[in-house]
Amino acid sequence: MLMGLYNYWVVVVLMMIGFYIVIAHGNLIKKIVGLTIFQTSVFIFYISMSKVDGGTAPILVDGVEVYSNPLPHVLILTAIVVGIATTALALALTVRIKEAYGSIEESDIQNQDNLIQDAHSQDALSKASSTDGSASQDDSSQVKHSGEN
Amino acid sequence: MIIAATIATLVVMVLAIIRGIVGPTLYDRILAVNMFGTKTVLLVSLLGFVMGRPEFLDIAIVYALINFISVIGVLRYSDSIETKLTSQDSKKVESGNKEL
Amino acid sequence: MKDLYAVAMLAGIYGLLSAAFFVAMDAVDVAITEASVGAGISTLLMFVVITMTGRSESTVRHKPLLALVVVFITGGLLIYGTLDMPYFGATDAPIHTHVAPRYINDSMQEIGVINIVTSVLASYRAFDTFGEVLVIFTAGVGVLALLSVVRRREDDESIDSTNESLHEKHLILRIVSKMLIPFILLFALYVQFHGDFGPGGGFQAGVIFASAIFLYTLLFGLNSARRVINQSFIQLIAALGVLLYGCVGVVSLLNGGNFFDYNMLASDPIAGQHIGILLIEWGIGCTVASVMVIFFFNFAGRHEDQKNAQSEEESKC
Amino acid sequence: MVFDLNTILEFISGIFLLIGCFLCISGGVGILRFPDFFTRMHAVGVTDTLAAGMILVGLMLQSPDGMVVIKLIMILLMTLFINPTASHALAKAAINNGLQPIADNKEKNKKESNHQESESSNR
Repeated sequence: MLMGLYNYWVVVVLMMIGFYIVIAHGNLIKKIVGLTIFQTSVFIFYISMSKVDGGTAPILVDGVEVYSNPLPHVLILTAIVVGIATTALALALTVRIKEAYGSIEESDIQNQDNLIQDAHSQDALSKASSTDGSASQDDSSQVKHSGEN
Repeated sequence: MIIAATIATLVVMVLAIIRGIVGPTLYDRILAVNMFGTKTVLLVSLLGFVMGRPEFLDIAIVYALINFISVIGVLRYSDSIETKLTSQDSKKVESGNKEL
Repeated sequence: MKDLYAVAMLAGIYGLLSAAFFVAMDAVDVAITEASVGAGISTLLMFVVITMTGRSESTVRHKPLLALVVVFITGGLLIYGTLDMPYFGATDAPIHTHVAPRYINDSMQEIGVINIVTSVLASYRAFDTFGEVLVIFTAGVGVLALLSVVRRREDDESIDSTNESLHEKHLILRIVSKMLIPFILLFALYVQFHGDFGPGGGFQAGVIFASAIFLYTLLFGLNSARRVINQSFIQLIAALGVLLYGCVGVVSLLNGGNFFDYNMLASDPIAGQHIGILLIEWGIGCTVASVMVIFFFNFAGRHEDQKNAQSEEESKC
Repeated sequence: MVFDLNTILEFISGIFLLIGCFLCISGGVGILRFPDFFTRMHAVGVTDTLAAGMILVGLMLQSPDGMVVIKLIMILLMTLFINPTASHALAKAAINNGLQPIADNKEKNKKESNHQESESSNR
């Protein structure tokens, strides 16, 4: 009877949605949202594992014997608050990236980085050629490669 | 009857989500989120009764409060963005050109 | 969806939905945390950031087909992995046979707290929770390092005037909020102290307390909020919360027990546990509340600074 | 025929819940089908206050002990305070935005400001 596993499938689907957003979208805010979805899918995974048939919330009352497992609740409770803290940190980084690059699209940032690196390697190249007049084309291309790496 | 009410609330939540996805303007979406929040308050109280442990209504109170705060916050920041967005966008393009 | 505002709103709906799901799964403590965090604070922070970074996304996606293939392969493998998992709600799953029965059966004798989640959180796994609180504190420090701005001009009359106009404009909003803010603060304290008997505790109370301050800040402007709650005071409180938590552990160490062994805090083990849990919840509450306030103040402060810089540029032009 | 108190209470609360359900669903259909923002807000207003109130009162009549009733009353009061305030602020923000229309939804805002009169007469 495979239907008893549907909770894990929901988790997997959510997780993959988050994963797809993280790897396929270039916008940093969207990446953070994708991470949040991924995170929540893990929360749901833990919480759904802790559910017991016929059990109630793990707060003791008279006359109830079956409780859900409290341990995953504890882990997820702290994880949620830690999750918002890390999300806030990621958002702060996004703000700084926006201020530094003027964009939060990954491709733009990559382009600007490449431009800066090209400029640096050009500088290095011109320096090398000015100090050492006999620098060959191979050397300069090596310099450029090392700059890119 | 409580179960029927729960199902009705769930149906309305689905409708609100559809409006939130379709919603042409930002305000439609805020409205949908607001309504969704209220329906969640109802759903949480109903679920407490359905599951036989109705003493956990604190969650519903937290929902009601937090929902209000988030709606106000969203309104506040959307207020400030609408007027400045156009000027900022042109400026953004300029500054991007300068940096490049 | 290109409009990032819509994305943020839908993320808020998602948070509400997952919290409702947690209620259905009997995890009331988790639900109350997710309700206060996922629906309120994360949506709000995301909105502030989107206001700063621009609201539209460029449509370019890199290699969506490759990403889709990777996602499907990973998802398929994960689903294949779930075939060996215990069924949903099964009582004999491995997770329910290890330490959970001890928590459920013995915690009443050992800790004396009705809410098992609280006793596990603050007593059995106190060291773990200490680590989490430190992570939150570190995140607060990180946001401070990244976003805190040197306040050059203390008398920002221009900001004040715009905020005045905002809350003059929303008269009803202001009055209702004024009525609600004390209630929210009181409710946060209730959640803090009620953690032993029902859903609640330091994490939730801290977040709710912080949301009351958010509401004040939203309505009356950042500067008046800063006048009410000094930023350096908040930073002090954040550090003091962690310190209080650590001190409880050290005191129990000095009294001859293990680190976070509350039985040593009083002559009676149960009373010692109660004192320990109370103090630790206070530490958690202080740290979480002040770190959340630090987050919001810094994001909003950055936002207002950018706005000011822009208006200055415009006036120069 | 003899009714004891519990049966009567259950019956009354059932009626309340039924009305609440009906209003809920109708408001839900309203938010989906109504043509523009302000009319939708009207539909949401119905579900947020009246339907929520009905369902909460229905639950109150079924609740087992006093603390639950007090909490439900608190939720009810809060719903009655918060939701009209939120919709008021929302409508005000939308109107303000409509008075200074931004580039992409200028047309829509004009339409909305026309509908706003009909909405205010509904109140």
